[in-house]
Amino acid sequence: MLRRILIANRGEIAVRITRACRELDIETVAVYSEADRESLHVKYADHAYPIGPAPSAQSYLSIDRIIGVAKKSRAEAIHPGYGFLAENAGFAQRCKDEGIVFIGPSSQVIDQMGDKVKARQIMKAAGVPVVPGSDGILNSEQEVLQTAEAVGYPFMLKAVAGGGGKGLRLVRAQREVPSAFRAVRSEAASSFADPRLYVEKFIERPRHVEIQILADKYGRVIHLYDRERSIQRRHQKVLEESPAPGLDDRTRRRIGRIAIQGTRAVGYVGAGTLEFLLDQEKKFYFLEMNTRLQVEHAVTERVVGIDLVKAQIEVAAGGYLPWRQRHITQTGHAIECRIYAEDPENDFMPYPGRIEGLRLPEGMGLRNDCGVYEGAEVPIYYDPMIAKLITWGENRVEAILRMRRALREYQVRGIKTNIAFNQWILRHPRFMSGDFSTSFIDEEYRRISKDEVYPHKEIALASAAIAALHREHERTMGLLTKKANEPSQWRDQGKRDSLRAAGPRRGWKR
Amino acid sequence: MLRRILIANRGEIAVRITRACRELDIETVAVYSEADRESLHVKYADHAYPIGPAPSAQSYLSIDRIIGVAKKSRAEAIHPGYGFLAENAGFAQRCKDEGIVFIGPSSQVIDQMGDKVKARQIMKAAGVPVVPGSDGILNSEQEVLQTAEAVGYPFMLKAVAGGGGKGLRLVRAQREVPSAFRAVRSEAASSFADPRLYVEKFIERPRHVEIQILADKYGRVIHLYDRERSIQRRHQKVLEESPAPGLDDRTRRRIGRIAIQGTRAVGYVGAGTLEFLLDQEKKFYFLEMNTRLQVEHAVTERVVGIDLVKAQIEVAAGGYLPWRQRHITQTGHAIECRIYAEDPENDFMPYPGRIEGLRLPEGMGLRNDCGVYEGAEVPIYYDPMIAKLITWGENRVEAILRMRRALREYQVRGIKTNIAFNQWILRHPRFMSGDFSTSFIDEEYRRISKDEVYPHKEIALASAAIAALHREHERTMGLLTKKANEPSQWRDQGKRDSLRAAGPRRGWKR
Amino acid sequence: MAFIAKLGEQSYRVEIEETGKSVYRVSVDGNEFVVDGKKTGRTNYSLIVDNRSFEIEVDNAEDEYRVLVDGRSYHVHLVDERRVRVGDGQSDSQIQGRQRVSVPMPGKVIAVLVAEGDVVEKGHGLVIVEAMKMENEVRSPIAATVKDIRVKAGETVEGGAVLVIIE
Amino acid sequence: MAFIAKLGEQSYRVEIEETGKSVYRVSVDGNEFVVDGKKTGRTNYSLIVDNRSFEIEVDNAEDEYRVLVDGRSYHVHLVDERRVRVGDGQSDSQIQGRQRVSVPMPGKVIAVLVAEGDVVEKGHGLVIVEAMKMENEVRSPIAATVKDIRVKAGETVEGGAVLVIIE
Repeated sequence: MLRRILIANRGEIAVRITRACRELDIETVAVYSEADRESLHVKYADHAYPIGPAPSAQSYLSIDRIIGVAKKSRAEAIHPGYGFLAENAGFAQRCKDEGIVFIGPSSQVIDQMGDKVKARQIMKAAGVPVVPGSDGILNSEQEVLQTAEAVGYPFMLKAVAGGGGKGLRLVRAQREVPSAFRAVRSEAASSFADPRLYVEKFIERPRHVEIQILADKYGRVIHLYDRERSIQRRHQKVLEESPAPGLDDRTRRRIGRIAIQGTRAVGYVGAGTLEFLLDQEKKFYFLEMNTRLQVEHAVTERVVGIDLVKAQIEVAAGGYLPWRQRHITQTGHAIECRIYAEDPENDFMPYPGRIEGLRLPEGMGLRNDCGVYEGAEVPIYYDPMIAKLITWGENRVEAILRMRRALREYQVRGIKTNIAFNQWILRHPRFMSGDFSTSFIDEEYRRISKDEVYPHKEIALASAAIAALHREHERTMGLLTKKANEPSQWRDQGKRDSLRAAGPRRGWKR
Repeated sequence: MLRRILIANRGEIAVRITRACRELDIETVAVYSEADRESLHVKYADHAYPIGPAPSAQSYLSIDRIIGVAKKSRAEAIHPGYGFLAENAGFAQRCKDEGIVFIGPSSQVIDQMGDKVKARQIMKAAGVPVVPGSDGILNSEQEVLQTAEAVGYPFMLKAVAGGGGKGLRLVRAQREVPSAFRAVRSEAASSFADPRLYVEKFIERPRHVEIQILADKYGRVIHLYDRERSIQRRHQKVLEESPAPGLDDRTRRRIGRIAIQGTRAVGYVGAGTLEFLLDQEKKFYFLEMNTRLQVEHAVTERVVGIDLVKAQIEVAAGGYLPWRQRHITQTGHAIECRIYAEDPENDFMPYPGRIEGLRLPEGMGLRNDCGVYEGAEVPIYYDPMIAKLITWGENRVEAILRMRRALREYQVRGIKTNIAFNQWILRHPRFMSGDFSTSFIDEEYRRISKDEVYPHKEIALASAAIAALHREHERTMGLLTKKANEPSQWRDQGKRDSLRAAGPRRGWKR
Repeated sequence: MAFIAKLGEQSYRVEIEETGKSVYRVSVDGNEFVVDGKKTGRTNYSLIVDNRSFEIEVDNAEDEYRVLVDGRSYHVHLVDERRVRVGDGQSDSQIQGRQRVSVPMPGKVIAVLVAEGDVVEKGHGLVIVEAMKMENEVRSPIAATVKDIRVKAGETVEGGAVLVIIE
Repeated sequence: MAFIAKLGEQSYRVEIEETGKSVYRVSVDGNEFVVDGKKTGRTNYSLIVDNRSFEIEVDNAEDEYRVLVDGRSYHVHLVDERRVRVGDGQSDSQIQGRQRVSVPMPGKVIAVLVAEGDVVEKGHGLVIVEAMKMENEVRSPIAATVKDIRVKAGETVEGGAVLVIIE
């Protein structure tokens, strides 16, 4: 077994991996940028090493620095988490070259699956249905037009290296081809330094379903069933669940079998995810494979009862998967809400700053994966997701009602979050009935109304008045008791000041 | 369905019931004594009513006052939690007479099961094995001696109305009978106002196993498998788990079937627990039936996936149990540690006071049922249990390792707790191997050694020095900046003072 | 004590008097009720009003109170009535004048959506900035004319940098 | 700055100097190391020493510091070396004198285990009090003679009431 693992990440996922390691009696090595010295993942780890300035490119994306720390700290393995270097084939290769275990698949597999066209080809050859489209790379407007004839309109024109909602355009008619070709090609070149394009049929109002895979080095592959993450906003995922409400049991079994087929074809080792689009006739098409842990892995963990991070570590250490497919069952239903530091009333603008107050919900059927603490600073440099909340229920309705209850208990002060926005989703009749697609939010969400609805107007006014009275009273009391116990008061005051001085204090008025 | 429920309890169980109600869209009515105005269960409820002075007898045990609040608040039902009035037949009857739904079994059943001799007789008649002993009540030393002949030495002499470790004596030989008889009889008379006695054979180093039962009004009875709570200290439970490590699968199935038999014989409705002693030959004997929710119900909830409080409410509202026995399976393993406000270094003396700091552990497989918050006061009047922590694992080892990890994250400041004592249990080889009985702590626990072991001596000394330096620095800074921003400083200071004034501040030095 | 409170578009007269230990008689525009209001944390209160229980958070800066009741945020502007009488009603006036539009975090300008001299509505998009891994549209806080554009597409901006000036 | 620290039975000389922003050079009895020590809460610190990371809680009252490291509590008595030199070594002396033994919470006396004049060891049980639903044995904090018993079995006592006086 491994004795020391470097976690090349930050935030909630670094904390989550630290916890798994601790339960396995494995020591953890945290790395931190200058903006993260006081972050939770540093405090929780056994060892901690600085790796450079705040911008990711000079810290969390710096392969040399991370490898340097791994050697210095004598870490035997590196867990990349998600994001940053998690799907960087060069990093995986470098680890291998340096004799460090990379907790993830081989660089070859990462490379193949990172190239969307190559991935399509491999999966198609393995009998996995892919979205109809071009067989290879398209180099001219002419080639795009020819493929369009075969695929039909509307279709998506996509960059091979695209991702994160960038480098793609919907083309509805022939006359839109020239401008779309120019736009995607230039985006692809500028954002990914890779101008290659391909075409995929556009699926109307699809649902987004994915299959979690586990594979060991000895050829055993199992799937841990499905998740759905159709609730997204501008390609940013907001809410995920398992099992996928969009799947019936027959389709569920078929898609699971086919995902294993695809995984074997790639020679995959570790935890991975095959993403599929599900059309309105319940036909599914392979979209891409994520060769890492997903943000939403926790909903799967909850319904199948397997700790995916521990499984990753055991596989990476050369262990056998202890489960057979027939051991894996889905029990109940799990939902995950992501908590973002953002302002839903201001077009979801990220909202970094100091967390002045934090209270997490508790009780039956809840899991908090939280990357911050009361007093922590959400830095301006990284992803605004600060925490995840997962609820489980005997069935989907219970999971939803529990999530609503939990979000009512959730309090974050000092910054703005999407908690109220999550409540809006959970109360929406279309969400409740499971009748939604990836365009749900675009179709349904009008900015949370500013027409102020004040069900507890009197209570709010009374509270403000009580607080004002307290303030007044305390000011008077303070002046009176001033002489009596000066030193100790100043001492406490100073403590608080120095705490605040550690980072810019952010008021809630912007 | 019920629309409004009064919760006749306080602390973590009142909060836990409030959460279940909220998930069912049922309004909650909290009651509070003068000591509990600021307690968490009051803050979380929808409605709140004072019911009298701090001592339980004048508040949480006052049937008249609670019924009065139920009527005034138009609550349709009362959930008694555990303790207080939960097993008070008179209270159940009074509810019925007043047309209020009592969430629990009928007063007749509570009465029968509260009388240990009657309970023994009913169970014996239903084919449930009971600890060999007297068939009825013993009124004289002579009768005790006669029964002892049949049962054999050693045996337990017990008060019919006994409980909580009171009103019982172990008798090892004939010559001990006279003094034991006098002692138990007088204890029984003074503590329970009921001098009736009976005899049970003494089981050497037994394990304590219990079966969770659910029954509806229409004759359906299911069991939710077993729990073990052998880890106890002076009859105070410390740690519980499910499944019971002491049971093999054959015994598990048999004891479940027999528990259902017993439950049917009583005509039980609601959630209840049959307690058994398991001897070293794996023979089990009925001990008593608890006609209420148990503190440790959460470990069962976690492994069978059923919310017991919701089930209680549905049954009480006249609903059918939706499960058949074949639907109930145990998945993985769950452990509960109770967190007490007590001082393990001072003979586990209760340690009430203000909670200056509180950080709960989080992450996969954890459940916090916590009845307090940072800044809350643990009153001197009630049970010192402030919270429960439940962990789940794929198997017992994972659940234990996760609990160790979680307890490392758990921080309570301002009062003392048994967190370190729980760690001691979880690290004990005999606990790890499942080789223990109810006398485990008595046999193994020597007071946590005061021979100070200081693995991080330098770190602790450096931390104290840094804190001292901070204090010094802040005092200086405070004096310098004093003039500049006097009003706002005094304002904040006053706030803190008033917060502290709300209750006596307890230092950690006693 | 009497306050003039503003919540949303509406003004209220709020009178408050402590009649017992943390028990208050409150009147909102003459509508009277009794509040049992305990301070249970630095910014946390437990309120019981007519046996209804509320857990409240109150953040306060100057005369602004942000009150959280049951997951909903109420932004209350509260001033001592005596202060209002001597004249304190000009607080809203600045918002109509010249405004500098900025973003709080550093990022990269993806696109500028307006030109100098454009007349924009409140909420109209001005600039798209990529920051914290996301593209963010910076909108106009008021109806105004674009006076000065300080950035162009492709540029990197510091946190707090002025993007556009509108008037 | 230099402190004399007491931890358990042992005394240490602790020197500390802030060499950079919250970076300290610390020496314990001449054994030197560098601590990167950030204050991350009212009583919470994040320490990194030789790339080992520690999360610490420090509660402080007067010269007493209770330091929580990795779930273990360290009780440190810390005084400025200059103060020790002028003589501050008498803090332990009181513990040997006359002591009032009390319980912090109200309860009911179940049994008195000693009689006046008894000589008891440190840790010897004096009185059993039932409180907070449990029976609690109150033990002698020192080896002493029982001077005065103030309660008897069956009595109800207030919180803080003196039960026994020992000397």
